[in-house]
This record gives sequence, structure tokens and C-alpha cells, in this order.
Amino acid sequence: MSSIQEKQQVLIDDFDFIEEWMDKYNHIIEMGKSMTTLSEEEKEEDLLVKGCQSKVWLKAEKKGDNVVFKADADAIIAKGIVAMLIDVFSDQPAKEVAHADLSFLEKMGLKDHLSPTRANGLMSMITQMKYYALVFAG
Amino acid sequence: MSSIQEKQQVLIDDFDFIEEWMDKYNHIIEMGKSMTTLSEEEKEEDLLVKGCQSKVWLKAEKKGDNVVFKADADAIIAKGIVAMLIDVFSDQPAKEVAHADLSFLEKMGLKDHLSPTRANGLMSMITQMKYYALVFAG
Amino acid sequence: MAYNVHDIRAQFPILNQTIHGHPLVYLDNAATSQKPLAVINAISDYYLNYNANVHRGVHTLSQRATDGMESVREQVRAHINAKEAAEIIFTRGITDSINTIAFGLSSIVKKGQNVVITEMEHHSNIVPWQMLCERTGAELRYFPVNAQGELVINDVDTIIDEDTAVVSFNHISNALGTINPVQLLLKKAQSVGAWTLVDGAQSGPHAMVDVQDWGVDFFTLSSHKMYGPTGLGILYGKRERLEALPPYQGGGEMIETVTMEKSSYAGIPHKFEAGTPHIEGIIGFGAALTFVNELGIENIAAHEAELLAYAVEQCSPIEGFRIIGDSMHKASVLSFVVDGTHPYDLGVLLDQQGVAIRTGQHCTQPIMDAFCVTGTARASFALYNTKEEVDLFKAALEKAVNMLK
Amino acid sequence: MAYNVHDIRAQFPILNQTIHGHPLVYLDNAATSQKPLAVINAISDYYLNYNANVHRGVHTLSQRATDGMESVREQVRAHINAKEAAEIIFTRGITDSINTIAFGLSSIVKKGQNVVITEMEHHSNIVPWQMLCERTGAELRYFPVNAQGELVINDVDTIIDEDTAVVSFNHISNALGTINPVQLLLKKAQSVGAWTLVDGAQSGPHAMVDVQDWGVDFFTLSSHKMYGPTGLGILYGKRERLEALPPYQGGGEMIETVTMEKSSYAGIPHKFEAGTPHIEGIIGFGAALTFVNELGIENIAAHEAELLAYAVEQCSPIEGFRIIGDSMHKASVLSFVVDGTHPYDLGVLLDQQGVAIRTGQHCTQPIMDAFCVTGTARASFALYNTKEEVDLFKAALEKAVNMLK
Ligand SMILES: Cc1ncc(COP(=O)(O)O)c(C=O)c1O
Ligand SMILES: Cc1ncc(COP(=O)(O)O)c(C=O)c1O
Repeated sequence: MSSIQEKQQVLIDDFDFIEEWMDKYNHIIEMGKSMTTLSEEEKEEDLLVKGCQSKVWLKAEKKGDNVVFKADADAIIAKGIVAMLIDVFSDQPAKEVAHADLSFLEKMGLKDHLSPTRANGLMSMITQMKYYALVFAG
Repeated sequence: MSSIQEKQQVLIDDFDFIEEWMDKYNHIIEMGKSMTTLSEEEKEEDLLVKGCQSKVWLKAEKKGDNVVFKADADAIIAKGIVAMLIDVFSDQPAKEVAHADLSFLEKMGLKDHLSPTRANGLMSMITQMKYYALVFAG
Repeated sequence: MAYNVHDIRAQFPILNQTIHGHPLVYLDNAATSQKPLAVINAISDYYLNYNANVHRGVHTLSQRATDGMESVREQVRAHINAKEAAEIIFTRGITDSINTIAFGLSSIVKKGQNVVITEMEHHSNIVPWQMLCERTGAELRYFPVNAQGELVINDVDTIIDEDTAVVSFNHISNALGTINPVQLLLKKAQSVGAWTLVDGAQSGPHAMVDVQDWGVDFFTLSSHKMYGPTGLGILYGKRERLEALPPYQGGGEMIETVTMEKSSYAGIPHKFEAGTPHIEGIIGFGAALTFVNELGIENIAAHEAELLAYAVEQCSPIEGFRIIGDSMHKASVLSFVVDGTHPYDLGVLLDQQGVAIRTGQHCTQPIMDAFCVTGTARASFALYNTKEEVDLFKAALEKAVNMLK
Repeated sequence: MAYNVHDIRAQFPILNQTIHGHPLVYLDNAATSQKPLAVINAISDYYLNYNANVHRGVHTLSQRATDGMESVREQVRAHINAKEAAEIIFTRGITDSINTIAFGLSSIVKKGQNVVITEMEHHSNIVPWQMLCERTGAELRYFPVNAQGELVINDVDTIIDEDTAVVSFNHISNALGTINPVQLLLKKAQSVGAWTLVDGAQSGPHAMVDVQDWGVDFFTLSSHKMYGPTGLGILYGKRERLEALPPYQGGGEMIETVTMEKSSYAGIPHKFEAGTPHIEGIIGFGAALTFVNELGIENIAAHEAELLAYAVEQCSPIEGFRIIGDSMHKASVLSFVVDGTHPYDLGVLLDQQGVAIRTGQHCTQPIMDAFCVTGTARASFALYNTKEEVDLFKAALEKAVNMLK
């Protein structure tokens, strides 16, 4: 099992353990609150992820073969979601991130709650992450 | 009973007498065939009644207080319908034509068969007749 | 007849469902309304019994469909008291209606003239005019909005002047709920001979409008916001104004004759109705109008006003709760922020509790900018909402705020 | 799976009625098709369960409606084999689609250039180009039609030349039924770098189209002719072509940011989808596509070809019966006159016998002029028509002709 898959499994288990969806959201909110965020200067216009109703900044850096993500958001749930994604995908091999399987979202039950439409930006965030990873992977 | 009303009643009775609608159409076609038509020179562009699928020319003349209609059409059913209307409204006092009641169409059952839509032009013909009559009535 | 909201709700089966285990509380009515059975049945009935293409067909189904469509045109005429049915044009929606007019004015509005809108317009009453101004070189002006969310009209005489070619504004704001002083603005616009348009997106479901009384040139409604089907708008235009405009789209139905060299256009309304119309939508909208008029718009508005007042009263104690747009003259819309939370977070957590509100900019970015908010949360009420729903909304909001702070 | 037309008819309850005491024989399918229960139910289901405004809503109903709409976009993409779903734009109809493109080309087409159509176009593929030519000073040219109702393309190299900016024509003629040599014309158009558009109004229900295989820039379909709801069209456009065009209408959904001074536009498809979409229509159209694809367009086309051949065989002996448009390559349309009778009279008398055909010019006046007829009578077949209906049609036609002669 790759490290990405392991991290996904941890998320799935965490989410499975929490019964009520409001509590799952509490968990997402906590992740958002504890995420390392961007400084005001780092929040550049061109880091904004398109298609989110809240502002989400996503920054990617190359570290060897790995891709490292940093992010911020003005809404706390969006922040929590991007924190979750960073937890799974940051500091992982760019190649793997680029081609990572996304079924964990479904397994977490997230897809029903955050459908891949324009408003919540979940898919936009992932697309953007994969896009960076693809570029870095060469 | 005015002359217009009498003529309408004749039509209603005629139509009532014929049972089958195909036969009623035969009657309309016969009226069309026996109508005095316009000469080719008389068929001027500006006599065309708008809103008929076939071409219908309608000509009106003043004769004392009366209005006299002449008409032609390139489709025989349209011709029959306009012949019927001429039978009722031609050579009648302009004032009466302008304000004539149209319930005879309903009584003839015509409205169900020739609904007042763009295609058949029944209403356009009547509107045009009433318009001429109104102008002549002053 | 007493207003019995529980009987009314029985006409809207969609309301009777649970979302994430909670009863649905649908408070996104300013975005779109739900449809009563009468409308759903009218659509089915149309397709089950008399669907056909209209106008040029001599066969029975085509005539029935045409009669159905044209009788709705007459119904709309009566509803807004237009002079004649030919002044009622069926469009794709309000956006389509406004673009039709803004396009039509391209060779009428000149450089040196100006177009006046307000700061609280929906994008569909901003962007078409920006495009018109770009095409013509005219200037775009607007009435600003005060802290209550009301138009500032002290300066009306400097904003609308002799060079004003067009004045276009909404009757009721979808972002704030403000009811604007239509007649005052129209009077001023008319005094300088401007073309006038009122966007009735939010008046349709909440207020009676008499276009002749207003004397407005153009007025537009959206079916889907008035309990009718999607994909349909109404554009009312005074005959002489419509006749003065060139057609917008070319195609079937809108022409008198076509040769390869030249076409001549039909009269109104057909000149502005190119192509096969949205017949089903028109028939469904007729049923929606009947439904609304049987209840009575005044009764509906009174019911909604009660809900709005109750919601304001219930929510005001919540810490940080701030209404965006608290004019004395409001309809049905409660737009708000809770300091220290993001509207998006509120929307997500309310949804988890079954409560559907809208969050964001409501396609009214300039007024959001004016209020220095990135967006608001908006609860908007319709004829089927109840006080119990307001209670559920308030409880859900409190819970969400507690989680977020 | 055998093609069982009687099972299929059970899906179309509207067919099971009498008109003037006779069983309805609906042969006006080229004007609009009837809708299967699957479509009617999809519409009801939408309004009964998940109606909401799309895209910007975070609440569940809005997400369901958005998912429903966007999954149909993907379904359409697959159906015509577009490269990406963003190349599929929802419009009001074919008329709207073609106007969108013709308007978008206003500042691209120049005086000295020409726009090429054919003599057998529907008005909606003539008038928008006449308007474009009027705006730009470009010249409108067309391929003439021969006595069989086929395009005369010997002169292709003089008609389409280095100055040709646009080539736009229909795949299948609604007036004649002719299937045009799409690929030949496209190849020539592409060789001179022209923008290309194919009007698929009549291909939608009768033929499979692969837009990438064709390499066409724009392709447009009409929902109501393909067993789907009214008020909806599809506009396919190649990404780079769509991106090169300015937006058509301004409003909600189509913008990225709006200030009072300036707006920036969203990417495709949203740039061309201003305003609330016809969500219900889109959902219903998805059900129609599923229905059609389950039967298989090839099977449908084969069934219709059989009916057409049978109808030609049955009607030809009638004295004076003359087919307008008898190309070897035809789909579903039998356009005819009976010498000594007027099409309008035929239409009325057929209707009295329960048979619905269309009469008149079919919004194709130039081709009527070319054939020197004031109009034709047109029987057009769909997937639910039967040989027995052709028999009824033929008997009714004979009776009508006898009455009229
Ligand atoms: C070939 C052709 N093009 C265009 C159209 C126009 O389609 P719509 O009326 O749906 O815009 C039609 C249908 O009437 C047609 O048959
Ligand atoms: C005030 C106002 N104007 C215009 C619109 C646009 O209406 P539509 O999306 O139906 O074109 C809306 C609805 O979103 C609105 O609320």
C-alpha cells in the first residue's frame, strides 16, 4: 500500500468512526483550524482555485520527486477540505499524486455531501492539485 | 331579426342539416366553387389577407350605407369560407357588419374545426371585413 | 378565503422530503420556486394530449397547442394589464428579455448619451448594458445604495439627465429584498424621454404590477421564479416601442417573406419570437398564473411579509447576525451575514440540517462590493413556507454558528 | 432485439386518441416529435423531487439539479462524440444556436468575404446570415438545388472560394428530406479555412453524427424534434472556435467578475449560457437521448426508411401526386403536391380524417420558390409510425383529392 493510500485509509476510518454528519463536519472544521495557512503576502490572485464559492488559495512546490502543497481559504469548511486533501497528497511523489485514485472520497461518503459541482470546489481543488503534480512529474 | 342574422341562421340550419363533417366540407367547397371571383388584374398584393396559409384576396366597396365584398383564394376551402362570410356580410349596412356578432361560427361548429389560429385565417378574414366596414361606416 | 398554508403545501410534493435525515426547509425561493401539482400536471397533460408545433399547422393538435399557447399570452396580458396580447413576448428568461432590448437599442443609443441602472442590479441587468455601452460608446451610470440597501435618489436630476437614453432597474432586489420606488424613477425617466425597462424577476411572485399604470416601456418576468417551468421568460413591451426596435434573432415564425436576397419581418409579437417556442413552458406558466391568482398575490405577499418579520425577530438575537438590506420596503428576502463566519460555511451546515438557503453573491457582485461583503447568506420565502420552518431555520442557524465560532 | 413498433407506441399515450372521430395518425414529426413516457416522467420526477436553481447553490437540491444537468451535458457529448463536455452548450433551440454563432462572427467576418449556405435551408439558417451580411457587408451565397432536390455542387470551387468566411448548411432538409453530402462540403470549407456549421435539426432524430469525425466547428440539435421537451437546443462548438467568439448574451452564470465598470467572462460552456438554464428541459432531453439510444438510431432510421418507401409506393398511383424532393438519399420526409389541389386544402381534409400532416412552406420559402410551388403537403415519419398508419394516410389522401377535384 502506498503512503497515499494509507493516508486515505486513515481518513476513511476516521470518518467511519464518526457517526453523525454534523460531527464529521466538526472534524473537517477542526482540520481547517489546525492547518498551516498562507501568509497574507502569499495569497496571490493566481493561486486562487477557480470554481469555489469561497476563496481557496493553493500553492505547490517541488521537493525532489515530491510535490508539497500549502493552502488557505476564507471559509472554514473549504479550509478543512483542502487540509484533508493536503494531508493525503502533500509531500508525496508527484507522479503518484497525478494519477491518484479518488474513490476514497466516495468511501468517506463525501461525494454525497459535497457533490462535484461548481459551488463547493472539491473537484476544482483536486483537479488543480493533480494539474500541479502532472507538471512537476514532467 | 336583421338580414345579417337571417343569413347566419340559414347557414346554421344548413350546417345542422348535414351530419358528417366531410360533407360539411363538401358544402364549403361547393360554395367556394360557385363564388364570383376576382379577375387576375384585381388580385392586387395589398388585398391579401394576412395570416392565412393560402392566399386570400378581399376587396371591399362602399354602396350607399352598405359594404360590398368580393374575394378570391388560391385554396378552395379558404375560398369556400370567404364565400360563406361574403354571403352573410356583403351588401349589408357597414355599421352592422362592423359590430356583427360572431356567435354563428360557434353555432355552426366551425370554431372547433377552424380554430382562430394563424394558419386558417378565418379570424383574419373577419377582422379584415370588419375593419373595412368600420372605415366605411365612418 | 383564509390562507391555509398546510393545504397549499399539499400542492407541492417536493417539500415533503428529508435531506440528510431532516425535513426539507426550502428557503431558496428567490433563486427559483417550487412548482405546484397544477403546473406539473399541465405539462404532462400537454405532452399526453395535445403536443404539436404551433402557428402554421392546420391539423387539430397544432391548433390546440396554438390555442393553448395564445390563451396564455392573453392571460399574461390580463395579469399585468397590458393593452394588447401582441405586446406580450415569450422569451427564454429575464436574461434573454433584457439582452433582446439592449441589442435592439444598439443603433438607437448614441455616444454622448447615457444608460442608467442601479448598484443593486442582477448581473443580467448590468452586463447587457455594459455591452451596449461598449458597442455604442454611451456611458453607464448608476444610482448608489445607502446603508439600508435603498436607492439614493437625491441626485436623481444629475444622474438622469437630458442625455439619458435608457433607464433600467429592478422592481425588487433579489440580493436585498428592497422594493424600489418604481413610479418615481419612471416619471423622471419619462420626463427626459428615456426608454424604460423594469426587471420584474422578484416582483412576479410577490407583487401585482400594472404596466399601463406605470407607463413603463418594457417589463420582464421569469416563469421559474413564479411557480412555472424553467426556460421561459415574459417580455412586455409597448407596441410602439417594440415596433421601433429591430428584431433580435432571425429564423422561423419571425418573418413575413424570405428570399435569398432579403427577408421582411412579421409584426409583433412574432418579430421577436424566432424559432419554435417553448410551448410546454408557456402552457405550464399559464397554470402557474392561475394558481397564483387563485391564492391572490396580495394574500401571498401578506403571508410572506409575516414570515419575513418573524424570521427577523427570531434571528436578530444571534450574536453577530447582521441583515444586509433592511429597508422599510422589503419583500420576502432575508439577506444576512453572521460576523466571524463565512456564508458558504453557513450554507453547508444549514444544508446538513435540511435547510436550503442560498449563499454567495446572488449574481449581484457590485452591491456585495458596496456592502464590503464577499457574499451573504440569503433565506427567501414563498407562498408555501411556514413559521415552523422559520423556527427550524433559526435553530439550524444557531447550531451552525456555534460550530463555526 | 427486434424493433417492435407496437410496444414502442405504448410509450406514447398521445397517439392513442381520436381526432374528429378517427384514430390520430401523427405524421408531422419533422415539425415536432411526440414525447415518450420516459421523458414526461423525467420532467415530473424533476419537479416532484429535486427542482432547484443550479451551479451556485451549496444545498442538496441545487447540487442534485446541477448533477442532473451536468450529467446530460456529458451524455450529449458522448452522443455526438465531442471531445469534452465543455463544448456542449445548452441553448433555446436551433434558431438560438445559429443566431449565437452568427452574432459572434460579427467582428470576425469582413466586407469582401462571403457566407455560403444552400437554397434548401430553413429560415433559421438563412435569416441570421442575412443579418450578419447586413452588419458586415459580406456577401451571401448559396448552393442551388436540382430537380431531385439535391444540392448542385459541381460549382463548389466557385461558390466556396478563398474569401469564404462561413459555410453553414443542414445535414437533412426538413422540406425535402434530402441528406446532404456533409463531409464533401465540410472538406472544401475547411480547405479554405472557413468557419463551418451544420444544422442538425433533422439529423438528430434520424442519424448518428460524430462531430470529431466530421471535424465541423459547430453543430446544433433541437430537443423537441428528438423526443425531448420544448425550449431547448444543443450547440456543439470546438473549444478553440468557441473561445475565439465573444459571448452572445450578458447576465448571470456567464461572468467571472462584475464591477460597475467592467465584467470579465467565464470560460466555456458558461460564457454562452447566460441566465438560469432550462434545467427541466435538459433533464428531459437526457431521458429522450437514453430512450432513442436504447432503440438505436440505426434501427429507427431503418424503420422510417421502410415507412417512407412504402408511402411512396402507396401514394404514387394517385393522379397528380408529385413528390417534391426525390433524392436517392433521403430521410423520413415525404413532401408532395397533388396537381390541381392546394396543400392547405389537403391538410384540412386529412385532419378531418384524423391524419396530421404539415402544409405550407415549412419555413423554407426559397426552396419552395425554386420548385415553383406555393407550398407542399408533408408527411414525416418517426420511430412510432406504422404501415397501417401509412394506409390510413393514403386512404385519407385519396378521399381528399376526390373531394377537391
Ligand atoms: C432544418 C431545420 N433547421 C432549423 C429548424 C429550427 O428549429 P427550432 O424551431 O427548434 O429553432 C428546423 C425546425 O423547424 C429545421 O427543420
Ligand atoms: C432581480 C433579478 N433579475 C434577473 C434575474 C435573472 O433571471 P433569469 O436567470 O431567469 O434570466 C434574476 C434571477 O436570478 C433576478 O433575481
